[in-house]
Amino acid sequence: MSSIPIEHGLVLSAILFAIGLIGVLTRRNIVFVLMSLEIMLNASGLAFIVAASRWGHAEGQVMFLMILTLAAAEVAVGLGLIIQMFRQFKTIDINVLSEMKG
Amino acid sequence: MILVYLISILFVGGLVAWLSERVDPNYPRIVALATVLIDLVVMISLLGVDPSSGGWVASVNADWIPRFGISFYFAADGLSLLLILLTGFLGVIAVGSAWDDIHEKTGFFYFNLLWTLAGVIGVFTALDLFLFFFFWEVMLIPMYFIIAIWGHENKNYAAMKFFIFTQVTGMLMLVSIIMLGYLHFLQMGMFSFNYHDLMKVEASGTIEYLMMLGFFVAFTTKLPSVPFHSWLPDAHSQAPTAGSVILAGILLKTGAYGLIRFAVPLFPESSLDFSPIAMGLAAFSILYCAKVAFAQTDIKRLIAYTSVSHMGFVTLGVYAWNELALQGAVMTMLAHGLSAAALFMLAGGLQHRIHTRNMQHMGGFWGKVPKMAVVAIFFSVAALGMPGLGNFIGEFLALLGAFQSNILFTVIAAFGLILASVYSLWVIQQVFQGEYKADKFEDSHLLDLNRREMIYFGAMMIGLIWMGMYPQSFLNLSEPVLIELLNNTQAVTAAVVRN
Amino acid sequence: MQEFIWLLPSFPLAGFLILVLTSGTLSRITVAVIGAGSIGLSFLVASIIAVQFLGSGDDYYIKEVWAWMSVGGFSPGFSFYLDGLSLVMMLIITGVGFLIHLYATGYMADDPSYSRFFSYMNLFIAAMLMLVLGDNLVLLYLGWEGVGLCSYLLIGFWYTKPENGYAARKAFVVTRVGDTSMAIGLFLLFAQLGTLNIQDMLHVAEVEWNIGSGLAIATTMLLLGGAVGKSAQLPLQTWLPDAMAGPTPISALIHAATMVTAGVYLIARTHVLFQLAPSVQLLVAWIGLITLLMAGFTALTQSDIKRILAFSTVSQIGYMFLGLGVGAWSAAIFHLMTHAFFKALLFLASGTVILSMHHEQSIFKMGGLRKALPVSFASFLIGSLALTAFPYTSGYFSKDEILLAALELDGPGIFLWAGGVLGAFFTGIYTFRLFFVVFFGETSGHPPEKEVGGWHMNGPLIVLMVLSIFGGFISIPVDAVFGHGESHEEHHVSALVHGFMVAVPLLGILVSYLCFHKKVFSIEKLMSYSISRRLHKFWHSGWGMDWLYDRVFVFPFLWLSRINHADLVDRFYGLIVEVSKSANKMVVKSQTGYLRWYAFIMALGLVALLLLGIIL
Amino acid sequence: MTITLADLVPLMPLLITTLTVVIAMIAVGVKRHYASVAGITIIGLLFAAISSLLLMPAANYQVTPLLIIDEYTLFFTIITCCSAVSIAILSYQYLSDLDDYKEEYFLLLGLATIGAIIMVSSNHYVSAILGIETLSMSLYGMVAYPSHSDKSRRWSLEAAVKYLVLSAAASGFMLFGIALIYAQTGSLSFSSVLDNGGTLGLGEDFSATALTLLFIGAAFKLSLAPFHMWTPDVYEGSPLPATTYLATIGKVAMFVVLLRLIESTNALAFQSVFIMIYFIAVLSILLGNLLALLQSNLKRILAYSSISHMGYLLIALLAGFETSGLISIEAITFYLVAYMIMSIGAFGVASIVSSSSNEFDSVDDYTGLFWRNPILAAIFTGMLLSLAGIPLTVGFIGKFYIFFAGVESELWVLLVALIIGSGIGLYYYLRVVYRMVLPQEQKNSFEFSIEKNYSSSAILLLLFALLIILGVYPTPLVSVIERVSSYIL
Repeated sequence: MSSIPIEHGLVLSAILFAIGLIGVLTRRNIVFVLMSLEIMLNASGLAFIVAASRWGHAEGQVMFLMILTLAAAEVAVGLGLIIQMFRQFKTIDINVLSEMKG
Repeated sequence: MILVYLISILFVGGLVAWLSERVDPNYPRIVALATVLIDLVVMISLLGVDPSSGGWVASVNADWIPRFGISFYFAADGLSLLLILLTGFLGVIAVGSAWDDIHEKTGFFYFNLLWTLAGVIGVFTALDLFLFFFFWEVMLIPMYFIIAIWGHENKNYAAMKFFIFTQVTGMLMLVSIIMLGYLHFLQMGMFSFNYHDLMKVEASGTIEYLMMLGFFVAFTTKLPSVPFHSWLPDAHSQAPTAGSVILAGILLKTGAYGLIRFAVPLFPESSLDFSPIAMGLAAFSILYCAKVAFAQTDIKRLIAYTSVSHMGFVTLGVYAWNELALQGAVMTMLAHGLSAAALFMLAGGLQHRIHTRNMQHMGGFWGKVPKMAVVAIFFSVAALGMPGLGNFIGEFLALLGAFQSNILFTVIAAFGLILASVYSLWVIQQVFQGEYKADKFEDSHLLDLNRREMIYFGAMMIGLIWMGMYPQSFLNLSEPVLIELLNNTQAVTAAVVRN
Repeated sequence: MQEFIWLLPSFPLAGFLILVLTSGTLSRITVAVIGAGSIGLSFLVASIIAVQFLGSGDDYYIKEVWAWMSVGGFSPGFSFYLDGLSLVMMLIITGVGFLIHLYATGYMADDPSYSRFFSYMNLFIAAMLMLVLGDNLVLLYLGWEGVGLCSYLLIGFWYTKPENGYAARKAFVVTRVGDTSMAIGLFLLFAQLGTLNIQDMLHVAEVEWNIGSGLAIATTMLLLGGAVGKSAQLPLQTWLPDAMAGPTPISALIHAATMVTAGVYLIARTHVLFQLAPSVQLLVAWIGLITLLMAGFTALTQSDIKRILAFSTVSQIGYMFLGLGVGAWSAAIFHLMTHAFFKALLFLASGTVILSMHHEQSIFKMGGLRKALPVSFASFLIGSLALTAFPYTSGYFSKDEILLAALELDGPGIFLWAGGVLGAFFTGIYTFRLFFVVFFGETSGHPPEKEVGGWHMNGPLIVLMVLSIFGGFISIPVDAVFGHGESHEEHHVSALVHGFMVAVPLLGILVSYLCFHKKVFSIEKLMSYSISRRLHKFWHSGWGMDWLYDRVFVFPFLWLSRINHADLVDRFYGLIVEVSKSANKMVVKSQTGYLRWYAFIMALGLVALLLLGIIL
Repeated sequence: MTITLADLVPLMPLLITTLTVVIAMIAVGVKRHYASVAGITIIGLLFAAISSLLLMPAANYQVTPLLIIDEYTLFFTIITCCSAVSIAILSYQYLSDLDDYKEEYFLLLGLATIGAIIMVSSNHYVSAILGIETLSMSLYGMVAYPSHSDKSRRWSLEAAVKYLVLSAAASGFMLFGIALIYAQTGSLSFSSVLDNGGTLGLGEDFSATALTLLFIGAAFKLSLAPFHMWTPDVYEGSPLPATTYLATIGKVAMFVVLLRLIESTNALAFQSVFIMIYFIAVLSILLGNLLALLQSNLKRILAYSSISHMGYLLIALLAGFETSGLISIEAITFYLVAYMIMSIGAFGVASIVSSSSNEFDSVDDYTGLFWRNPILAAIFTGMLLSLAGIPLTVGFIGKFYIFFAGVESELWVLLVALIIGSGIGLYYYLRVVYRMVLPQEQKNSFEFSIEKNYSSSAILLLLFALLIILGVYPTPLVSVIERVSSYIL
C-alpha cells in the first residue's frame, strides 16, 4: 500500500494550525476563540500522528491522546471563565476585557 | 586586621547610631562622633606600623569567592594611608558640620554618613579588584540616601543623577575588571582579581586600550572631569552640607586614587598612548569649569564647578606620570579635600543662616560676620593657589611635573591659575564685599561663626598651612609608593618611547 | 647676628597673627604699637645685620631655616639669601616701611577697622621680605604672590564701595596674568636647568646656554612677563592707577616704594639670564622707555592728586627698566631706592593734604595751600625737586646714571637716551603742575583750617625729606652682585651733554611755572581745539589701554559665561533622558490591553522569526 | 520500560508533593479548615524539599525516559518547594479574610508545584509538556482565584482569560514545534540529535523552524519580547500570591527546561536560532526596562522588569554556547536563585500589606513607608536594589555572573544592552525607593504591624537575610551551584 508522503501530512497540519491561529486573531466571540485554540492544538496533534506513522512509533499516538486531554482541560477551565465573564459583563465579546493597559 | 577593624568599626557604629535614635534623637551624633574619632585614632596608630615587604602595612588576605579567585584582600601603603587619614579627618569635620544642621531622622543620617566613610576606606584599601568594585558601589547607596532624604529643593533629580552616572560608568569598569580576570585565567590558568596578579596580565593593544578606557571613564566620572562632570553641580547644590563635605572632600578623591593605583599601572602602554588626550581633557576641564563656575549665581554650584576645575590638575598630574607630577596630584587631592570641604561648609553655613544660595542676594556680609569673612578669604585664597598653602604645593608640583611631559597642555592648564583668581575673588566680592542688601532676605539668623565652627575651620586651616609650609611630612608617606609604581611601569613606558 | 635673618619676616608675621587672632578687640594704641613696632624691630635687626654683613666683607650669606620640600630632585629650601642687592631691598622695605607704618598710625586714626589695616600691612612686609630674601625662585614666588594678595586686600580695604572691590580685583587679576607667565618661566627653568635655586641656576645657565640661545630668550621673556605685571609696565600697567582706591599709606608703601619695584628686583636678581638674551634685555629698555613716556603724557592730563603720582610712579619705574635694559643694573637699583624715598614722601604728603581737605583729591578743588599746610608744602617741594632730578637731589644722581648708561650703549642707545631726557622734561612739567596748582594760585573752595599731623605723621615726612635730598650720596653695595658685565668707570661725556641733561628738567619746571602759575599760556585756550581735547581725552584714559583690554578680554569672557551659564555639556545628558522618556511613552502605547492585539503581536513575532530562520 | 520499585526512590519529592495535594484534597472534603489545609500543603512541600535534599548526594538517575533526577534537578526541586512554601505562607495571610472556598487555593498551589517539579526534572518532550501544562492549568485557577473587591474580581477574570488564551496558543506553538522535531528525528527525548535529516531529507531549515516554534512557546512562558505583552496585565490582574508564583516558580522552572533543552540538543548550532535568541535578548532587555520607566503600578513595574531579567539570563544562555565551560550554566543557575529570592521578596512586601479584599500595588501607597515601618521599607529597598544589581545584595553577584559569562564569550553587543538596560532600570527602582524615603503623608494607605502576621514577616526577614548573606558571602551557594551545574553538561 502506498503511504502518503509525510510532507503532505505536515503541510495539512500546518494549514490547520494557521487556520486556528487566524481564528484566534479574528474572532471576538470568546467561545470561537476557544474553538480556534482547539483547532491549533489538534493541528499539532495531527502532526504527531503523521510523524508517528512515519516512524511507526506509538509515542506519537500517545502524544496525541495527551494533547486531547490537555485541550479538554483547557476548554474546561476556559468555559468556566466564560461563565464567570458572562456573569460579570453580561457579554462574551472578548474586547471588554481591556481594562488593564499601559 | 586593623584595616578590617577600621571598616567594621564604622559599619557597626552606623548601626548603633541608627538604633540609638530610638532612645534619644541627640544620641546618634554623639555615637557618630565617637565612632569617627575612634577610627581616626586607629588610623593614626597605623602610621606607627612599619611596612612589610613592598611597603604594605596591615595587609589582610582571605579567600572570598574562590570560584573566581576573588579574595578578601586589604592592604594599605603610604598613599592609602594619606587618603584614609584624610577620610577620618573629614569624617570628623562632616559629623561636626551636621551637628546642628540635621534635625530630623538623625539616626539614619549618621548611619549613612558612617557607611559612606566605611565604603570609602574600603575603596582606598582594597587590593582585590572585585573587592574594590564592591566598595566602589557600596559607598554610593548611603550617599544616595543622604542626598535624597536630607537634600534641598531638587534632591530627587540630583540623587538620581549622581547614582546613575556613577553606576553606569561603574559597570564599564566592571567589564574591564572581568576582562582582566578572564585574561589572567587564559594566561595563568586560574582566575584571580588580585591586584598584583593582574599587573602581570599581558593584553594586546586594542583590548588593553579598551579596558583602560573602562577604568578611565569610571574614574573620571567620579573625579570628575569634563565631559562626565555634570552630575557634580547638582549633587553638591542639593546635598546637605555634611554630604557635600564627604562628596567633595573624599568621594571625588576615590576617582583620583583609582587613576593612580589602577588605571595607569594596570595599563601602562595604553595609558601612555592615551596621556595626551587625558591631559588635554584635564586642561580643557580646568579652563571650562573655571569659566562655568564664574557664571554661576548659586554659590554651591559655583564651588562645585571649581572643584571640577581643580581636580583637572590631578588628572594632568597623573597622566604626566613622573614623580613630581604624581606628588603634585596627591598633594592636590589632600589640599583640595580640605579647602573644598571648608568652602562647602561655609556655603552651607550661609544657607543655614539666610536660607538662600543665591549670591545675588548676598553682599557686604563682612561687616556682619567678620570671622566668617576671614575664613572665607583664607580658603578661597587657598583655592586659587596661594603659595604657603597646600593647594599651591599640589598644583605647582603637578604643573612642574606635567611641563616635562607635555608643554602645551601644561601651559594651557596654567591659565587656570588666572581664572581661579577671577572666580574666587568674585565670590568674595559678591558675598562679603559691596553694600549690604538686607532687603533680599531676613537676616535675623545671620550670626558669625560659633566656637564649634571655628574649631573645625581652624583645624582645616592648620592642615592647609602645614601642607603648604612643610609638605615633606606628607610627601614622605607617598614617595615610596609612587616610586614603586613608576618603576613598575618604567620598563614598559621606556620600551614604548623607544619605538 | 646674621643667622637671625629669619627674624626679619617673623616680626611682621607675628604682628599679623596677633592682630588677626585678636580680631579688633585690642585698643588702638596697642594695635599701633604692635603694627608699627613689629616693623621697627625688623628694621633694627635689618640694620644690625647690614652693618655686620658689610663689615664681614663676604659677598653673600645663606641661611637655610628648613627644607621646604624635596621631590624628585626638586628641593627648594626655606632659606634666605643675603647679598648687596637683597640687603638694599630689605633696608628699603623695613626702613621706609616703618616710616609709613608710623605715618599710618596717625592717618588711619579714626578708621573703624584699624587693626585689620595693620594686620594686612604687617603681612605685606613679611611677604615682601620673603620676596627679596628668598634664595630660590619658589620662595620668591611665595613672597611675590603674598604681596599681590596684600595689595588686593588693601586696595579693597574700604570694601563697601564696589568700585574699590573692582580696582582690587583688577589689580590682582592683571598681576596674576604676569605671575602665571612667570610661573611657566619657572617650569621651563626647572625643566632645563634642574634647579630653581637662583645662584645655582644662574651658574648652570652661564655654563650651558650660549648668548642669545632660544631657551634664554624664552625664559627671560616669561620672567619679564612677571616683572611687567608687578611693576605696572607695558602692557600690564593698567591696574596701578586704579589701585589708588586704597588708603594713601598703602599707595605709598605698596604702590610706590616697594611692591611695584619687585619686577625691577626680579630682573636685577636674574640679570645673568638677561645678559644671555641681549635681545630681551633691549626689549626691557624699550618697554621702560615707552612706558615712561606714555605715563608721563597721561600724568599731564590727570586731575586726581593720587592718580598723578601713580602715573609718575609708572613712569619712574619705566626709568628703572630703562636702566636695567641698558645694563646699568646698579643705577636701576639706585633709582629704585631714591624713588622709594621721594615717592613715599610725595604720597604721604598728599595723604596729609587729602586728609586736611577732608578726602578731597581733585587738585583743581585745591589751591593756595602753601600757607595752610606748611609741612606738606615743604615735603612736596622737596619731593618734586627730587622727582624731577633737580641737581644734587637724590633723584638727580640715579636718573643721571641711567641716562648716561643709555647714552653709552651703542646702537639704539642714543634714542633711548633722547626718550629718557624727553621723559625727564615731561616729569618736570607734570610734577610742578601738581605743585603749583595745589599750593599756589588763589585759594579755591574752603581752605582747611589746620593741617592734620602730629609727630607720628610729620616725623616720617621729615625723615623722608632728608633722605630725598641726601639719599643720592648713599652708595649701595651691589658691585659684588653685578660685578661682572657692568661698565662702572666714570661716564666721560662732554659737559655739553651733561648740562643739557640738567637743563631739560628745569626747562620743564619753567614751562609748568609759566602755564600753571603765571598762566602765561592759557590751558583753556589750548583745550578749545578739538584735536587737543581729543588728545587730552585719549591720554587721560591712559592711552585707551583699559578700553582695549575690556574689548579684547573682559567682554568676550563675560559673554562666554553668559551664554554658557547652564553648562552645555549637561544638555547632552538631558537629551538622553528626554529620548528615553519619549521612547517609554511610545512603547507603552503598545500595551493596549486588547487580547487580540497581543495575540496578533505574537503571531507577528512568529512570522518574523520564521522568516528570519528562512533568510539565514 | 517498566517502573521498578527502585525507580520510585528518586521520585520521592514528586510523590510526596502529589500525596500532599491528595491529602489536602481529602482534608477539604472531610472538613473545610483553612489553617489545616494550608498547614498540610506547607508541611508536605517542606518534606518534599527535605527528601530531595537527602537524595541529593551524587544523585543521577534516569527514571524512565521521561524524567532525569540528578543533583541539578534536585537542587531546583528544593528551590521550587521552598519558594512554594514561602508563597504559600504569604498567601495564607493574604487570603485569610476571604470567607468562602479559600482552601482550594492550596490545592492549586500544590498542583502547580507538581508541574514545576516535573518540569525541572524533565529531559523529554512529553514530560516537559506534561509539567508545563500542569503548571499552567493550576495557574489559570490561581490567577482567576475569586477575591472580594469588585475591581480586583473583574481584573483577575480578565487576567485569567488573557493568560489562558495566549498561553494555550503558546502551547500550541510548542506542541507543533515538537511534532516537527519528532517528525525529523523520530524521538521525543531532548538528547535526540536534530540535524540528522533522518532518511527523509527534511533539511536544516526544517529543524530550525521546529526549534523556532518550540522556542517561541518557551519565550511566551518566560515573557520574552515580543511575546511579553500578556505579562503586565496578568501580573496586575491576578491576586498577589498568584502573581508571585507566576513570576518566580513559573519562570524559573520554564528556564530550567529551556536550559536542558538547549544544552542537550545542540540547538544554538543553528545560526538562525542563535541569532533569533540574540535578537530576543537585546529586545527584551531594552523593551522591558523602557516599558517600566515611568510606570506607577508596582506589579506592572515588576512585570516589565522581569521581562528584562529574563533577557539578562539569555545572555548567559548564549554564552554557554560560545564557550564551553561551566561559568555560563552556573551564571544562569545562580541568577535564577537570586531572581527567586528577590522577586518573592519584592512581591512578598506588597502582599504582606495587601489582602484579597484590598491590594496596595501602586507606588504611591508606599510613600513614606521608611518612616512608618523602617524594617519593611528596608527589606523592600534591599529587594529593589538587588533587582537593580547593587552590591551587598545577591542580585549583584548574579549580575557579576552574567557579566562574566558575557565577557568570557565576548558578547559585546549584549553587554552594552545589559549596561544600558541596567542604567534605565536604576531609574525606576530608585524611584520606588525614593517614594519610600519621602516625608510621610497620611493618605489612604495601609496599616501594617508585624504582630498581625508573624509567619509572613518571618519569611520576608528570612529572604532578606538570604539576600544580604548571599550578597556578601556567596561562596557556599557558589560551590553548591558549581557542583550541580556539572550535571547539565
